[in-house]
Amino acid sequence: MLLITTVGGTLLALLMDQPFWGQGIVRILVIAPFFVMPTVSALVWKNMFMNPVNGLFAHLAKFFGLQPYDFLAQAPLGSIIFIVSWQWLPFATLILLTALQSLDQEQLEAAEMDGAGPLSRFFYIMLPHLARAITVVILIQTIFLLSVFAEILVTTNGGPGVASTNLTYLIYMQSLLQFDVGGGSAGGVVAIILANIVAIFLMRMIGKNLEA
Amino acid sequence: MLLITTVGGTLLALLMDQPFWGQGIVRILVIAPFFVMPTVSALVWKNMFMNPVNGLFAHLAKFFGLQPYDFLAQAPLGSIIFIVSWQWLPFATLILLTALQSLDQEQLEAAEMDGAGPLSRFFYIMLPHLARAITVVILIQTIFLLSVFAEILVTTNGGPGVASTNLTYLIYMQSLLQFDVGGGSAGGVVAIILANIVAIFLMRMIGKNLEA
Amino acid sequence: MGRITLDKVTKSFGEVNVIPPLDLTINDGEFVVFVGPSGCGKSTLLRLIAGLEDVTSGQIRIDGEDATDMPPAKRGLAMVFQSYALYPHMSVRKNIAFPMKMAGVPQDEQNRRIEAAAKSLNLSDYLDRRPGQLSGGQRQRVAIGRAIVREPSAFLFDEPLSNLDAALRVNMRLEISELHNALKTTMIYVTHDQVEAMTMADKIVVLRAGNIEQVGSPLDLYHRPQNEFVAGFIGSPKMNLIRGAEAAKHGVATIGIRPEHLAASTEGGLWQGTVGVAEHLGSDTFLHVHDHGLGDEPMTVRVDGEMPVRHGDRIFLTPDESKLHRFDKQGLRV
Amino acid sequence: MGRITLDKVTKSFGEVNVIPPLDLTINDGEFVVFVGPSGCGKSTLLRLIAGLEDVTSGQIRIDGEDATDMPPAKRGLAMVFQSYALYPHMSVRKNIAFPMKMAGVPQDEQNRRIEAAAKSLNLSDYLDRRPGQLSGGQRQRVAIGRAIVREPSAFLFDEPLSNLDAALRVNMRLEISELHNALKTTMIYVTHDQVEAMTMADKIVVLRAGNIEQVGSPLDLYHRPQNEFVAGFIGSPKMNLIRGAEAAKHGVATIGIRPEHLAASTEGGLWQGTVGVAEHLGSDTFLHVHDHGLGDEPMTVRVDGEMPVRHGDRIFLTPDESKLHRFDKQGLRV
Repeated sequence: MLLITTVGGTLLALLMDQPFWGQGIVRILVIAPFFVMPTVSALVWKNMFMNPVNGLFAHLAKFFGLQPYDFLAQAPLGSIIFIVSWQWLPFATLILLTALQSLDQEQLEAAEMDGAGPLSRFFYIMLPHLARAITVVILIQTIFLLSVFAEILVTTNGGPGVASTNLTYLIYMQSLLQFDVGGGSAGGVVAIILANIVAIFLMRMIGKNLEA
Repeated sequence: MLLITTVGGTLLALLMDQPFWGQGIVRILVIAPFFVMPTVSALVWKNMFMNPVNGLFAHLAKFFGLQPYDFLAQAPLGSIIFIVSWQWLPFATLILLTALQSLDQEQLEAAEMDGAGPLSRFFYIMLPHLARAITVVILIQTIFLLSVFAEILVTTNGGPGVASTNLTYLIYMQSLLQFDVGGGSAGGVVAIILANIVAIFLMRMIGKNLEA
Repeated sequence: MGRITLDKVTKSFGEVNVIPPLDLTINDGEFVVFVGPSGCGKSTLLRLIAGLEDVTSGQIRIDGEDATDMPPAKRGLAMVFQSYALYPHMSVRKNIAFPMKMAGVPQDEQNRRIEAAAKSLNLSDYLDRRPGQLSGGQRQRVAIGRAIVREPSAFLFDEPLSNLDAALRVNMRLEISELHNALKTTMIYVTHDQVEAMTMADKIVVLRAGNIEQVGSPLDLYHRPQNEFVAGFIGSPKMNLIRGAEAAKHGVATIGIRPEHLAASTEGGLWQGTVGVAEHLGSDTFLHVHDHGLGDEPMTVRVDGEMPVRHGDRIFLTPDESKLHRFDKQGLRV
Repeated sequence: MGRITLDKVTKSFGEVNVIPPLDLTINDGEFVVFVGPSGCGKSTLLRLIAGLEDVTSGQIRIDGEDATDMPPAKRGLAMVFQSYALYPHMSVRKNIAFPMKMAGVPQDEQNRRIEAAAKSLNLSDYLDRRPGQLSGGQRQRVAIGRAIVREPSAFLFDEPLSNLDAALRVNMRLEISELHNALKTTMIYVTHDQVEAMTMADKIVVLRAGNIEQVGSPLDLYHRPQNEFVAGFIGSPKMNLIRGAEAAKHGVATIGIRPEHLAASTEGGLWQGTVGVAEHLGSDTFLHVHDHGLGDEPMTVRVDGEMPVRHGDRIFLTPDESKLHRFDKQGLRV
């Protein structure tokens, strides 16, 4: 689930980068969802778009003569991935956009003079330049996705079954809903260790960035 | 609550900056809490440190012959502020540290030659240089603190009464626990607007940063 | 072949007209330098020729063929950028090979050309390094190497030496001149430094505000500047320009005399003044003379070898009448 | 007063010995230039004098008083940094006032000094701007203004002109020289550019790897370089150094002849070779002569005015015997 979200988000952000170069207002609109609180966004999605009776998607589906689809019940994991991606896409976009803008324009022009078409320029010049930024995005998202909590609680409550339960939610359930404090704490320690392993990689990256 | 946390965090981070210059390992340790998931951190604090029976603080208090203190029950707001500050301090530290390192060393040396002591250097050279970074930190924290959700749920469940309830938690309670979807949605919209007003200021800042 | 013709070329950025209609012919094998103060449009002109900017109107012909709407890669020109514009994630070898890879040159041929370029540019030992591990001069050479292997019909240089220090700049200047002597390929070189222009060019194009002020060989420009701007821009130290009564004696608005065409003496002469700063270089002495009554600017005099004068000394100056430049009210040569 | 004495000063960074024991005396009112290739320790030496670095051993005396352990502000020296080091959030006026504010100078006196400095540096119109709104040359002047108002016993300049372009550099060089003529204050100036050193200095200190290679006036260094390093470093273009059989004829390991002391002729002379690159500056012509049989390096010749030779022409060179420099095996002057 984490991998799908991050890779998907990264690719989408990369594609989205192209037309937005330097267009301030569009940029703010794109970045806005990032500042919407997780709980709020989950609620909004749940009630306004995906609700099988009153949701916008249901209305749309009806409009096209299709059966309304109870997204959260039928495809809980897919829905959550969709919501979380929607929230994190701007973050990836912002970081990759900054990275792209730091690319020396003369390098692109040199490649153009050297006979590289738009596709070659993207693969030979831009992608290597973005490599580090992409890694940072993936790492940061991994850490935060480990703790996607609010969305799960509000939308699916971990269900049906454990189909959309992740580590954080598991800890929450263990320790508070089932009052198994020991198991919860153990899970918490595991989570901290996991997060810190990723964090160490991330710090190394940022350290390299600061040096460069 | 928001103001106390952010200003407190900022000042603490500024003080913490000084000794950590360039010391990689110390830096990682300082930044680690930032990557611990909110739920986990809240749980750890609740059960391991502040629990009146088994918590570390209770043991400490007993060791000094004092009455164990049930932090979360007696001072819910203070405890939450403490936990959240502990989580966000590294973030402020990281941003301010980067800003400090971007300060031209020759400017400090010039001020030293000009007869400015350490205190004058801090107020006349460093603080103006950090002004923008401090604003960014305050804005970002404001946005995220609006949505401190997990901590509240896990530690105090918004209580006692509504002493530690903030906007996000209010929405959660309204819409899910009391099944008042309308009120919850309204709250959600208010929250989104609030966040976006702050976000616009933030974007302007970042925009200026990119230009400079 | 590398004959480039610009025919009534103009360029506007929005409302701003950067280059008014401009005609220019660059012959095959020539070393042409575009020189002018910053903002004079010299880089824009080079980028128009390269195809990195589109012309607003007019025609660019390369070897007689209309290249106005050709993409940059098809024009057969190679460019060396001010920032070198090397690809930081590729080794020197891959950097040099990149244009050939894009053009689909066979691997054997690629290797042959890389070896030849690396040898002639003293880069053979660095082929497997990254650009980040090289010094400024070496990066410059890699950028030139990347241009050479394309075997272009003309090289375009955009202020290639401006990021190097003084000593290295002199060396690279010589290397580029030697490269031109060896390859005999057309080269177009943009700089704001008139010394670079004078030492390297077959033909100098002096630009100001997008207009061509004068086109000619370095010695043409030195001996017969067409106007005051060229007179003041070419030559180091700058020509002394004198207005007012003294110029009126010669029947013109302004007279100009180069520092090396003024004779200095402590005994007597046509003009007199006091020595301000005296720069003793050993091979020459430059005197900056104040209070000469000919204007507000100090006059500069060049004396061969040494002259034992100090700050505040009285000095007499006599111009070489045959080397006097005369300009009318519009600043044009008389 | 501004007499600075360095007595057996050394500086190590960890294990690396940057400055071996070094003695130097700078007299009151002198313009001293530290010059040398990058990494020679010239900036470190300046920072030791400023007090921004601590000496490892030895003593620094300012006007006879031991200043070795004094904090920078107490030494009465003012420094102009390479990056100018202006305070970006303060106006020009506040920048200039800052050292006086720190020293507690009364407001009236502050204003008087600011006005005087701004007037002499042509900054009066810019006092309320921020440094970010100024050009490079103006920023440079603000940095100098901030130094002047402190009325220091000596000015320290750390490569102050390296961020300016060629034309502006020549102007600022003159302005700093004029400032020294006007103030008569001790100035210590660090640069890697030997032309700046030659034109500005009363006394040049040539450094290599932390060692003083030679101390002397510009003309001392030009006429009597103590060793091959100084001979090659001072003078532009560089001195031609010839080793082997030709030098043996003079009974030494190396002989050196400056480009301006070689006579060039197309008819006949002592040595012969072919012209490589010919740089025609108008006032002079620099010829780079290859295949002269005297070594691998091309010889450089300076000819006054013009000489109508081209790439590949045969040319004869005759050195002025009285201007020949002779060096032994250790590279020391004989």
